[in-house]
Amino acid sequence: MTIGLGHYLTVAAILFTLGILGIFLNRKNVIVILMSVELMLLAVNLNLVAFSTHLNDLVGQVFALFVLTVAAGEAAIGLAILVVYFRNRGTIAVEDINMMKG
Amino acid sequence: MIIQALAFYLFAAITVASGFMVIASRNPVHSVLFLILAFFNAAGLFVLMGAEFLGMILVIVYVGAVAVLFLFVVMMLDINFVELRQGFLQYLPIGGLIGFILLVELALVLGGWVITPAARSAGTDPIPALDQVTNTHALGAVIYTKYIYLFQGAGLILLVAMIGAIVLTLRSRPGVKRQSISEQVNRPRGDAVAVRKVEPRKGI
Amino acid sequence: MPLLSIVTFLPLVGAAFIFLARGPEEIVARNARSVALWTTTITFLVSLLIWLNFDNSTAAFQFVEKVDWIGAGINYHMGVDGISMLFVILTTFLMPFCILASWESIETRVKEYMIAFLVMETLMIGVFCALDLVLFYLMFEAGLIPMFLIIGIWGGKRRIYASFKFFLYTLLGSVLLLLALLYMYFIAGTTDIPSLMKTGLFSAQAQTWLWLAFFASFAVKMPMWPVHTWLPDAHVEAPTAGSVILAAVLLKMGGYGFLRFSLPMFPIASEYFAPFVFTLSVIAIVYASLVALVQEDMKKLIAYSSVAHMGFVTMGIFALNTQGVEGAIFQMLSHGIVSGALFLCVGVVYDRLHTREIARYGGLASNMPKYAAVFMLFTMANVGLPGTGGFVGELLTLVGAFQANTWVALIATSGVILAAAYALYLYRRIVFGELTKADLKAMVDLSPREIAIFAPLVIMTLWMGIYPAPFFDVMAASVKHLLDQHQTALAAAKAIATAAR
Amino acid sequence: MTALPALAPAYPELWLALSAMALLMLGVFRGDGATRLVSWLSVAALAVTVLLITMQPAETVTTFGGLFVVDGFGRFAKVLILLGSAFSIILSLGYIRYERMERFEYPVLILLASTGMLMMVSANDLIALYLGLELQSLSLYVLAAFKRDSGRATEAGLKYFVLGALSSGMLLYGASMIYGFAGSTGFPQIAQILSQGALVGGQASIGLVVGIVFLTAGLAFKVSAVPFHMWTPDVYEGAPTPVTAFFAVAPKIAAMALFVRAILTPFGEIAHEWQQIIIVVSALSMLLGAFAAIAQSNIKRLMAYSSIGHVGYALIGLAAGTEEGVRGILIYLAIYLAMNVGTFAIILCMRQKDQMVEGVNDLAGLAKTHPGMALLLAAFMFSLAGVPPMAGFFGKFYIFMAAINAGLYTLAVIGVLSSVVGAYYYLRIVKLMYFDETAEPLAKPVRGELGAVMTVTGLFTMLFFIWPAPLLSMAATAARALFP
Repeated sequence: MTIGLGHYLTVAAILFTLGILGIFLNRKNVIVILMSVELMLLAVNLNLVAFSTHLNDLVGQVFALFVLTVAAGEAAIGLAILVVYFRNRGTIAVEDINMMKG
Repeated sequence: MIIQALAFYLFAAITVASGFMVIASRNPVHSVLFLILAFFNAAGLFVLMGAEFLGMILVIVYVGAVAVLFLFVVMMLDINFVELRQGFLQYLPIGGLIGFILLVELALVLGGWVITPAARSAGTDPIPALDQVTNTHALGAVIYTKYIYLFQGAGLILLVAMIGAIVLTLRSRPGVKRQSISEQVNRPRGDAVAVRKVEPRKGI
Repeated sequence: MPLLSIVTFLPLVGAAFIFLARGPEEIVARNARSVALWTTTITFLVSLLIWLNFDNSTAAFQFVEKVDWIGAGINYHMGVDGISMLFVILTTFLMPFCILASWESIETRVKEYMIAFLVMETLMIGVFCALDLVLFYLMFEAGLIPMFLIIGIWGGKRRIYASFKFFLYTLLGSVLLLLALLYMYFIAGTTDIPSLMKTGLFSAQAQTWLWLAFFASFAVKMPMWPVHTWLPDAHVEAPTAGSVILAAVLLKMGGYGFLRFSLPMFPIASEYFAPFVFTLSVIAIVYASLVALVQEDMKKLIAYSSVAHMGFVTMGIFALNTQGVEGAIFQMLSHGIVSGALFLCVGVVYDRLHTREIARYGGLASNMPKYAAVFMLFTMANVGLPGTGGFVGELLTLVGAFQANTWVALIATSGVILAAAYALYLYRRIVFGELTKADLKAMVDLSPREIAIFAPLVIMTLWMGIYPAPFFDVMAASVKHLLDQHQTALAAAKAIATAAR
Repeated sequence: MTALPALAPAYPELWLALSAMALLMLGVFRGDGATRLVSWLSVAALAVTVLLITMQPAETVTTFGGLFVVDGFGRFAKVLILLGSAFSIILSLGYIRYERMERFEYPVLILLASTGMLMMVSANDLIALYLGLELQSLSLYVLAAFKRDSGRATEAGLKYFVLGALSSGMLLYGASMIYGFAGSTGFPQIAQILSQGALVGGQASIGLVVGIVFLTAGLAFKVSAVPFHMWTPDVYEGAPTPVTAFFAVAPKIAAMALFVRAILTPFGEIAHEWQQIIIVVSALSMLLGAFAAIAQSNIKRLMAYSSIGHVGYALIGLAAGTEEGVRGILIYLAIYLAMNVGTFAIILCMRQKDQMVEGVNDLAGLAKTHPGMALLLAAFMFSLAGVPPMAGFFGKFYIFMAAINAGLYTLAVIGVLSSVVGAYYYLRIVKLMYFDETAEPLAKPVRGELGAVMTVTGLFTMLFFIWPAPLLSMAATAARALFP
């Protein structure tokens, strides 16, 4: 029972699906949506590192490193927007919007 | 070998389970904690794959910074979480269906994956053997040379994140007392101390 | 000297002058009117130079100008032959009358009105002079903008509905033309019309599709049954001069398009679709005449009569013989003048009473004798009475159609009778009868300005009826060339078909 | 030691990034009072960048180990992007003062976003693509929420952020699959591997196809093509108007250029794998843009749907996948830039009694009160509808030419028919301005620079037909660079 590329890709695929599901299921709760995005990015990183090991190529890890960096920045901006939104509205529910119709 | 497999299954199972709990738990504080757990175990998977540096970074950056930031926001904002849960069940059937289809498709893809030899030989930066060069060293050797462009670009992104966070959330409130060290230090003696002649037995 | 460009862009110069005019509204309006009148008159006089210098003996394009424009085979290419030259003259001839007709009836936003008309004139002349498909399309489509504004701003009660219908119908027709044009460019590597006219460029199957795409555009513009419904609305709501331009020039673009593109470029498809066009034309003639009979609105009645007359034109064109094609061209010219004049006649009484309802009128013969006489002449021309321009065209198209298909000609002849019925019925209800209503009694006869408008039109109508030879001389060579080319192309196609068998 | 990479090809980007930082410092030390100065200096910095780009040699150069490519295609797109950024800074000058959001970070963020866009356009590698995209997106998220005291703006920012992050995630997942199954992240390397027989029986491996699908979905989000367009109307409506103007031009052009390069360079060989997707996306975008806009009463929302439709037209060029198609896209984008900047300049003039208004009906009777503005807006509307002789017609003309040459007849027919439907709602605005009367006319336009911007773009739109050759030949040269 050797653990190969496929195993890691499967874990990543499940995590990615969970991330997308989290976005669609928690349509009101922005914080959980942000966390779901983090899950998706984690899945991508798993993918990249798995491919990197399998292909014996460092580029995948470099890519993953930058994804990590950007994800941190993204989280910061996202939470900042969330905070100003909460200050204006007193809630973080996104669907609570009657000002603009989709 | 068997230990490696066991370790993989342990880490993978916990990662997936806590990933599920992130989106399913009722309390966002719990979500954040499960997110941290997921990150820890993903770091374990990274180490299993030989990407030690990324594993460590994942713990430091995500657990140390991002997750704490999340926790901070969750605790700071006084949010009524009960109403936010509404709609979860409402979307569950359709969402579950979409997720299931997506997963099946991905599984099909991964089941039939073929990496051609051409792709295997395409890599430009082979990973050096771990007993000669550590993973951290190998990454560092390319990031600051070959990928300097990306490194600088990432720096710009962090700059934008910083500007953005400040622009959006920093407010100068009038009437708040602040400490200004330079003002304190530079205050001339005359402002702070007044020498009075005190008459004996009289007080001021 | 680039005569065609001068004629085409002279109105734009006038428009620019009016655009730059500043000052109190009344003075600007007065200046705008006179500048527009002068511009259109000078344009007409200059355009006469084209006719004077025109060489009747050749079918080639004359006064050709070719300048690099977009590149890659798309050039600014202008020129006229015996077919298009007359339409240019028709346009420039009618424009001064349109300006005169709007002299008093347009009171608001005169400056914009005159600019719109002058721009419109440039685009109309451009359509007939363009020898490049892209240039043609540009002028053809751009004409929608000023016409849309003319109907929408200065039109009647339902002007917004009418203007939208006009714009969208025409646009819908012509976007397919655009795709066909691009396909032709792709095959031939150029959009130069003379080069595209060379036979054998397009396979029979391609011709079918291209013909249909062009047909969609021209049929709407013409308009042919069943896509004619925009015309009555647009005519009724447009101001008088707008109706004149619509009926006299814009409708002719469709017929011109058939002659310029469909016949020479897609001869096989034209032959193949001729019965289809015949059917639609005959339906148009009979149906539109019947509908015209029951109209209560003067303009609507004339609009439907236009649809019927255009049916004669398409029938003549697709008869594909000399009489048919020459008759169709002549019919377009005479209809341009006659229908324009009829709309002006409606405009005369509309300016006085502000209604176009036929029932409101009656007995005008007693207090407006001059008007009655003029109206009578144009009604007769509309019916196609010998001695007027209408007769020559209708007769020739019928003769042409008779050679091509007896039944078609036979049914179409009934259209002539119906035309007599609705036109005379209209005339009787307006001009004859008791003059009872007080406001009608107060109406005065034609003013000198109106006489000045009608006199040249009367002369033209009679001239075209009595001595039409100069017009036929101009077009003869070009029509002959067109038909010869058509026959050669058909023969070549048949030869290929038999060889293949 | 490794030699320093050649910096000369990246001078424009370096200059822009450095000047953004310098202006940030200037703003920090001078305070918010210096916003106007910082704005004008930003415009100057953008102008210098354009100059630097035009001074670059004509050939294709790569640097930074092949991560960064400079070619004619990129230069053309970059100039358009920089013009869009410069125009939107100028447009914002009056607005941010009026709406009390005059903070010096605004132009600085636009500069940083522009830097990101230039990086996107020059990206020759999936990692470089991602970083450029994120630099741009993060700046845009902040700009959308820049009016932080307004509920609508922050809501727009939040929505944009959530959907943008989702799309980035999808794009990344696709990128990771492509990396895994092609073995490299560099575009030319991927193309080389694919041509060397990484295809299994003439087909790309299914993992690669899934990667392409996810990548396309992520990019479609960024250009706001159907079915990933949901965020556009809300964000366009909610964001401050100059930010909307910026969103409608520069990022869209950048994303479109990136889309073209990221699809055509690596996957040009396997067009059959992705062409169908692009065709469907393009057709749906055109149709939705045409039909959904009819019912809109807010002009910013209307422009949002209009932009969705226009993306659909531009994507026809990509679906063709030919040099002509790319040329069509570039011409289309250049003209689109002028039309949209002009339209938004006019929207920014819409004021009643010291209050910004955004209703389409507020334009009623404009021809009487502001004849010049009405004429320009009418020209823009006819141009957006693609009626000749306005510039917009030529954009569509070259797009459809590419479609016909590539044999995409159905798509071309859908395109022209939806342009007729689209013409309806553009005409509605002309109708309001020219045919209707108003009870409450708009206030006089306040700022000179808005007038200047709308006049320049308006003249370009109206008079483009007289001498179109320069732009056309530039676009043709630029497109050729992508097909060596």
